Amino acid sequence: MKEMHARLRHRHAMGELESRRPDLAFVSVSKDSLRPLLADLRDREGFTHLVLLTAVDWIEDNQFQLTYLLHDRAAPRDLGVRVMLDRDNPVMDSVHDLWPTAATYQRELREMFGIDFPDSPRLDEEFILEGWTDKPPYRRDFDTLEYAEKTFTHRPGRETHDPATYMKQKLYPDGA
Amino acid sequence: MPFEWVQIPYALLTLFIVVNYGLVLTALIQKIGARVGRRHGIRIYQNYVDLLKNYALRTHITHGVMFYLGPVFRLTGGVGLLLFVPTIFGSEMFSNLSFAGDLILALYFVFFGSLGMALGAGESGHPYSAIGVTRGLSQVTAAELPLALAVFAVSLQYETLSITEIVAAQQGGVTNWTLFTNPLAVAAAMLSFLGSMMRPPFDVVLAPQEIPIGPPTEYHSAYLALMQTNRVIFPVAKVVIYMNLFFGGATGWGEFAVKVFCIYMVSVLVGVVFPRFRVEQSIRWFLVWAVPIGVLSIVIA
Amino acid sequence: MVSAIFILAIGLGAAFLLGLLRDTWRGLAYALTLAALAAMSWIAGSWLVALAGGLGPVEIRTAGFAPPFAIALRMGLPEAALSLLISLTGLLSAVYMRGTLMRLGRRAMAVLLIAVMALVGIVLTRDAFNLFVFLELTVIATGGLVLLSADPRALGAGFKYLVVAQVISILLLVGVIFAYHATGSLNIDDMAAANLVTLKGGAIAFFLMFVAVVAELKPFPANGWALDIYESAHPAFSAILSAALSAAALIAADKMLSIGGPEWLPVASSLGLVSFLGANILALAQDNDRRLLGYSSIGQVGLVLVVLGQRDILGASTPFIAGGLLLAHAVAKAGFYWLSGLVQGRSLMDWTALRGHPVLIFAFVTFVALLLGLPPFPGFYAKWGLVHALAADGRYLVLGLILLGSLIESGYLMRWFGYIIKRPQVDLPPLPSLSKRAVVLTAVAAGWALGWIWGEISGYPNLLLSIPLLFALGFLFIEWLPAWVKNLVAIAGLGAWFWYTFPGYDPLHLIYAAIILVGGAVILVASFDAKGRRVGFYPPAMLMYAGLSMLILAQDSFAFFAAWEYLTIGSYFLILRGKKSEPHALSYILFSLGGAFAILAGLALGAQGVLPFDVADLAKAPARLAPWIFALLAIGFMTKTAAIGLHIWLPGAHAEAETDVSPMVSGILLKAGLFGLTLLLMIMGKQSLYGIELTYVMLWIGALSALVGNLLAAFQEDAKRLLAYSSIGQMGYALFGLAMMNHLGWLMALMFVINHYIYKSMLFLSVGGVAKRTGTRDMYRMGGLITLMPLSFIAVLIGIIAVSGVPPLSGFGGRWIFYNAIMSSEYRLPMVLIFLSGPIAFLYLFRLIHTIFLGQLKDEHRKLKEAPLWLILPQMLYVAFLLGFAVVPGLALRHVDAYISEFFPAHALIWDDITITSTFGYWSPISIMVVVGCIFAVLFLWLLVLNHRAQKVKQFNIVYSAERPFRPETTHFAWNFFAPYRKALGFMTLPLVTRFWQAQTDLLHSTAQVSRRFYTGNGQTYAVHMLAFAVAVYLIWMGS
Amino acid sequence: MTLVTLAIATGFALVLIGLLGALTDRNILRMIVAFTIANTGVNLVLIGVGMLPGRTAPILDEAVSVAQAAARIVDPVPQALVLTAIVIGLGVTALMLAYALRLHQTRHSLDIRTFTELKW
Amino acid sequence: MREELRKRTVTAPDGQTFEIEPLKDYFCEAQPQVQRPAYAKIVEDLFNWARSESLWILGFGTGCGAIEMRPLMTPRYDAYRFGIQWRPTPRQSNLFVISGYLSVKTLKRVIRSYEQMQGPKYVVGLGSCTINGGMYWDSYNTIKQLADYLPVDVYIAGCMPRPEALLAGFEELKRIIRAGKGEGANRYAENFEWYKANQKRVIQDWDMPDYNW
Repeated sequence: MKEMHARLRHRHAMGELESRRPDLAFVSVSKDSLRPLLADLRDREGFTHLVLLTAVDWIEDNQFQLTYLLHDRAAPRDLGVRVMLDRDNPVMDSVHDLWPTAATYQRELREMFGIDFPDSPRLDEEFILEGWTDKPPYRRDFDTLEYAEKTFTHRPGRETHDPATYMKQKLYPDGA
Repeated sequence: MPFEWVQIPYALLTLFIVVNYGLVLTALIQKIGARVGRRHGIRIYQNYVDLLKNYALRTHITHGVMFYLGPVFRLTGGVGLLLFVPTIFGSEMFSNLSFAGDLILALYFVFFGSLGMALGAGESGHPYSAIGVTRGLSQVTAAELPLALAVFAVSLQYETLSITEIVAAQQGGVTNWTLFTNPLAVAAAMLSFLGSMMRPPFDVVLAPQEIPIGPPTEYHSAYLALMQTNRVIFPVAKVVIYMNLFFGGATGWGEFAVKVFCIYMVSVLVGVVFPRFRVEQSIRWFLVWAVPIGVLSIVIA
Repeated sequence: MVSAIFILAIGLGAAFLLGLLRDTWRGLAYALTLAALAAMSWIAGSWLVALAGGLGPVEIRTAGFAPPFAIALRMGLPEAALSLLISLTGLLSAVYMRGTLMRLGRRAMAVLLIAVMALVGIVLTRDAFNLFVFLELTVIATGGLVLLSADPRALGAGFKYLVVAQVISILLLVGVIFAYHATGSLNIDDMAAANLVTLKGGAIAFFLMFVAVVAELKPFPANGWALDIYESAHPAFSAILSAALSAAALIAADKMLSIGGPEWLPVASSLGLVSFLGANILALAQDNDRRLLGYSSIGQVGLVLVVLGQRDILGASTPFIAGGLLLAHAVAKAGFYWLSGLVQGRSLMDWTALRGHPVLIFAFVTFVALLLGLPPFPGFYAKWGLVHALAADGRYLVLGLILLGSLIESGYLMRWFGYIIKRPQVDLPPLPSLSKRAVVLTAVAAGWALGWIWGEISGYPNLLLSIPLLFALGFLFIEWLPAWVKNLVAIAGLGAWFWYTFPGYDPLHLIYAAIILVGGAVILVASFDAKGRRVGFYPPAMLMYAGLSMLILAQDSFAFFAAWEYLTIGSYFLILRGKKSEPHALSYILFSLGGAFAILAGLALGAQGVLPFDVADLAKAPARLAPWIFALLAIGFMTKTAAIGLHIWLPGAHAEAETDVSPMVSGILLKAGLFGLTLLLMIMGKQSLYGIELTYVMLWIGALSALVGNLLAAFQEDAKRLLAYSSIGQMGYALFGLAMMNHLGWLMALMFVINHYIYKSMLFLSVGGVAKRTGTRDMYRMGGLITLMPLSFIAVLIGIIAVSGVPPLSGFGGRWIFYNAIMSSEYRLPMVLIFLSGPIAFLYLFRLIHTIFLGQLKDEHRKLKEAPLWLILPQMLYVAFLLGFAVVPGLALRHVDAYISEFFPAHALIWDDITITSTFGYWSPISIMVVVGCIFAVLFLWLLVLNHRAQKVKQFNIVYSAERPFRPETTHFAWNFFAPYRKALGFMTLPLVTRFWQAQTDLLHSTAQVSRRFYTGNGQTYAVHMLAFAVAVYLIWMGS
Repeated sequence: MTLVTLAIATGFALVLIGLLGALTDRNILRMIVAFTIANTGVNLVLIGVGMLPGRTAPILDEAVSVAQAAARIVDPVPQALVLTAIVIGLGVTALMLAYALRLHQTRHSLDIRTFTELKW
Repeated sequence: MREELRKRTVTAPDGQTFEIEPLKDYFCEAQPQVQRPAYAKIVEDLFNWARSESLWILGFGTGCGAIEMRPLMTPRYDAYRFGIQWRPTPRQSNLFVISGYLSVKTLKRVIRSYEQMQGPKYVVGLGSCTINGGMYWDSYNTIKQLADYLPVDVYIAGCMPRPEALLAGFEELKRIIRAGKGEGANRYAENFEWYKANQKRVIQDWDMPDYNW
């Protein structure tokens, strides 16, 4: 992993390697150097498999973080490549030409986070939600409770308990 | 054999007995299947309840005339098949309406119900119905062949096509049964029998998990009830033919009940053991295993 | 009577006279030319009339001396006929070439006159040297006339011709002088009398003369020069070259043969055969019309040469046969060349210009028929006689090669006709010239007249005069009437003929007669649907019916075979009318003609030269030949029933035919084959060849046909193709039944005859109606039509129940009899195939009804209407009949049953009140119908009581795994319907037979393509060919 | 070797030479000449065949009376034939020359190999 | 709305053009009717008994609760002996077990399947999610009360309810049916407007006919 990172640093602008396990590490790259890096990883370093593509909404930093998790079957080892996007202009290059499966992930991200991947196939088709009109629900500024209360009728009389205190109360009602 | 009016109530009586016998028999068979899986299985009267419930449903839809008539064709096929075959040997009462035709009539009338049913299912416009029908038809082409050969061998053996005469020739001891006098033909016929009973390994036609039960996908309520009625008559009628041709027929209702049960059980025993064939697999199976036996039986006959 | 020498004198004199005229008086010169040619024709004609009236041949001695001191001419019947042919061709060509002749002036006219005169001279002269002179004159005149052509390439062609002609003339002259030296005479008869070939040096002299004369026939392959002329010369001159020069050269060859004696006959035959076969094969690869016609000419001349070579067995009938072939060829070929002058392009495709000109199309058809020897033209009588003579004498190789060559010839001619009718029309309309058209039509008239004459002198009842044929031909004259009127006439005609012939039928023939005449009339009811005039439909349709009705009435083999040819031709034209039917019609006609030739050969073998020959006398055929006769006839008939191996024409032909034609060619035409087979088996019974029983082979063929036909039907996407393949299967069943050779097998076959007619006609009509409304024949594009086309649905429903043999409809009767039949037969193994194919019928039948009428209705079909009334009406008649026939099959069958008992007394059925009993089982159609009906009615009422309030829903209201369908196309399960079945048994549907026949035709075509390179276009090479040919002839002669 | 044989042999030799020339030389004019030679050869053969040694030409004049003719003159028929043949040969040669002229005018070539546009 | 469901213009084989409105032309628009018991009480009682003893469940697992249904078919619980069995098609089923949480997307399919079942038909809500949303109470995509959308006959509480609880629930349903109170289909028809309004409020791209026959 380390050697590979050292090797790749010469060619690609990339951050430090964050090692989690001997066979799992993460690295951050800039938006522009992602594609060449991914292509390199896929074609030369043996990371042939895109395990997943997912996003995190860092609303405080006004950024989206994309994580491309790659897998090297031969080694076996995993590498997560992270990219930060501007939350106000969430556009990213599509990688469906590298891994056709990426198109599906990108559809999901488009629907759930509103991140755009131009030219990705069937990007604007409904993925999980049907007829969704509100803001993308995985964005952290989307208030799901408020939405649920507005949309669905709730059965009155529902209580919420903290499981720990509730069970304590149930099991030891006398407070012992 | 001339027609007399009294044959009609007799025929109805046969029908009544066979319907009840079939309802109980199929439930029993299901129970046996369940016991193989260590379950209790359905109650022995469950079929009556299901039938009653389906007749008692309040809403119905129809996709068109043929859809409506499909179950009617189906049950007509079953009832007709039963009544064209003499049930009890030596009984004027229960030789039914067999004056209308011989073995050939019975064999060809088998298709009457299937054809009508297929047409009705076809009109529902459901692709699964059509897929089920194609599977059924494809399979039947190969599955019926050994039976046809066996029947041919048996009719050559007895030099008659009349079922009554074939049964008559087998009287006078177990060793006179075709089973023993012409074992090859019976073997071929029984293999064919497996293919026609809609049980594993030849039940890809219905394939509930894949093409929700095939042709009857759209059928419900009274339509389904008619088809259920047929499901209890038709196999029995078919088994009756086998019984008459190969197992000496029946001289009384007791013998009838036992023999039908035993023959029916053959397909059940095979069915609980084997998984399902795809259509082309079953076609090949019949052509490779069953047909040569049939061919042998007519060559030797 | 004007002396025949005046023919020559007038020609020569007029030519000299023309030279005296002023060049500017072209009108006068042309009039003089025409007058001279007319006079020559008149003299020849008057001689012909006189000689035909019984006058003996007349010797004309020039200068008053007897030969050898002077040249002798002879005017006999053949000479008169050919002189007339030559001078008439000259006259008509002169008329045709009016423009060219007027442009070129008197010299051209003089050369034309010389040419005609010289050709007549060749015909008349009995002097060898004189023959040489006339031949040289012909060469010179030809050299001049070639230049008439506007085609600049003709110049080169003419020169090549002269080069070769020089070689020929050298050979001839040397031959003549040595012959003279040997015999001391130049007179041909003297030479013959002196037995030239036996004299010292005489043989080689004769050889040289013979080769030179034969070379004038442009024998294959030493004929490149001639083809170039055919291709480039003025068409009217090509007409002269092909018709007149060939005729003259043939009679010259005949004269030579009379010198050479029997020793040279085989040589002539072989040369003729090589020419006939070779030229026809090479013609296959031709794209240029005139060159193709040239090849055809060479082939035809070769055929006549064969006839001349067979004169030892033909004897007195030689002139009749050779003349028939020659005149038919001459008229047709002259007509073709004249016609080609009207067509502006030179590719075969450019003849599509004729489309839309029915008269010209009719002319083309007439010429093709003349060339192919189809009845009622002279070639038919000639081939009939020739084949019988050959067969009687055991010359099977010659016989086979002649038939093969004829088949190849029909291949390219019919293909050409198909192009004309079907290929995209070129934008070069035929020339409007009236005089040229008149010339072409004269040839047409001459062709028909020859047909009549040959009919009169043939010794058979004149084919042209039979009532059904005249009725059919009559439709040519009422083509201008609207279709419905013609349809009425046609139906009335069929009905009347049935009524008129009714008393003469025995039960067996009655069944066929009823199907053909009454059944044909019922199908014609559907033809009322056609709008407009429907030009070109009724004559062929009625020709087919005429052939069919004559077939079942035929007593002697000649009438039988002629009827067979009629129905083949008629049906071919009918099939060709379909939209994309061109290749299928071609394969149909080729298989049919091949089959017809097999029948012809079989009949000829059976007759052993005894003519007229009663078909029933086949039973007396010598035991040595009987199995071969049987096999040939069976193969011939089985091409018509499309038995496996010979079936590949059927699917396309039936599927692509028009809506009302499909039932005719399927429901009715196929029965012709069955009728033939019935007759054959009835007369000849069981035959064994090399220890194999032929009926047993037929049993296998029938079973295989049933299996493969049914299997292939199950995999079709095209509804009409499906029905067509199903016909193959059904015919297989019928063949199987017949081949069982027992009582019930025959009864079953006859029941199939009736049933197949009804349900196949019905199904073709209803499917045709649906296809008409939906605009497609692909079943997967249809679907859900039941509510829109309920009557069509009912017809198909009843049809498929009947086909599948499910009780209670009439198909079951067939199956019941079938089972009883195989019980009484000793054959076991083929049954397995039949048993297998039975249930397969369900596959395609269900597919037919499901994918068309059930399932999902398509967007664009939502507003369809029921099929047209006129299509529905006959279907409903059929439905009624099927139901009736199901209840009382005895009405039709018990008489047949009794009739069959005459042949197979065992196992007859017993027809009680309501029960039909066989040796093995019993069956009561009425009881079955009543029982099934009662049960059905009771259950239906019961369901109605329970479900009467059922909500009618629409087509997408189906459970769809909680989803819902979006498009009917993607919801209708129809395409590749039996995919699992294909997986299991698809290997049996590999187009092996198609590949086999394709390989045969490919082989022929590539042979043609490769061997045509032989003609390099170099004049010297052609001359070398000629010399090599001479050497080859020498070798053949030495060898024989 | 008699004169007759010599004449016939020469004739055949000429024929062969002519044919050979006609079949091998590409030039149309030379072909025509070759054919003329061959024709001459044929004519010579004709004469040779009709020749009877020691007899005179078949001309009835004072030298040969009608009565003696049969014994004194050679067979007149070949002579007549030769005359005719020469005439015809002349005609054909003329025609061929005319063709050659036209061919040269239109195609500007006398090579027989150039006129192969019609073939197959 | 999906492309296929919009109006389209088609050309017939004979050349005339016309419009197709898929939702009208391809789907039945009739409203469901209330079907009251039609026979004498004793007959209806018999029928109700038969209905209760022959519960055919639609084999449609809508949520995670479906995992608890499988054991019912095993030897351990063997629901078949109570006349319960699973059918693969809604046409032949008369009991719809909503097994657990129900997302809006699934709700659409559930409504369709429910409406395709033939009456009398019953709905059992399985698990807390069908009662008040359960652990998905604040989810933007899960319905909170099944009864808003379908006429529920029995709720079986729990997260998850064990198979025994399911059996108990089915026994409860049988009692209700035998008492003649299993008239959910009629309630649905009677309050059709209300149900539809609720359904359409959450299913924002309503692209099916109002009643799925």
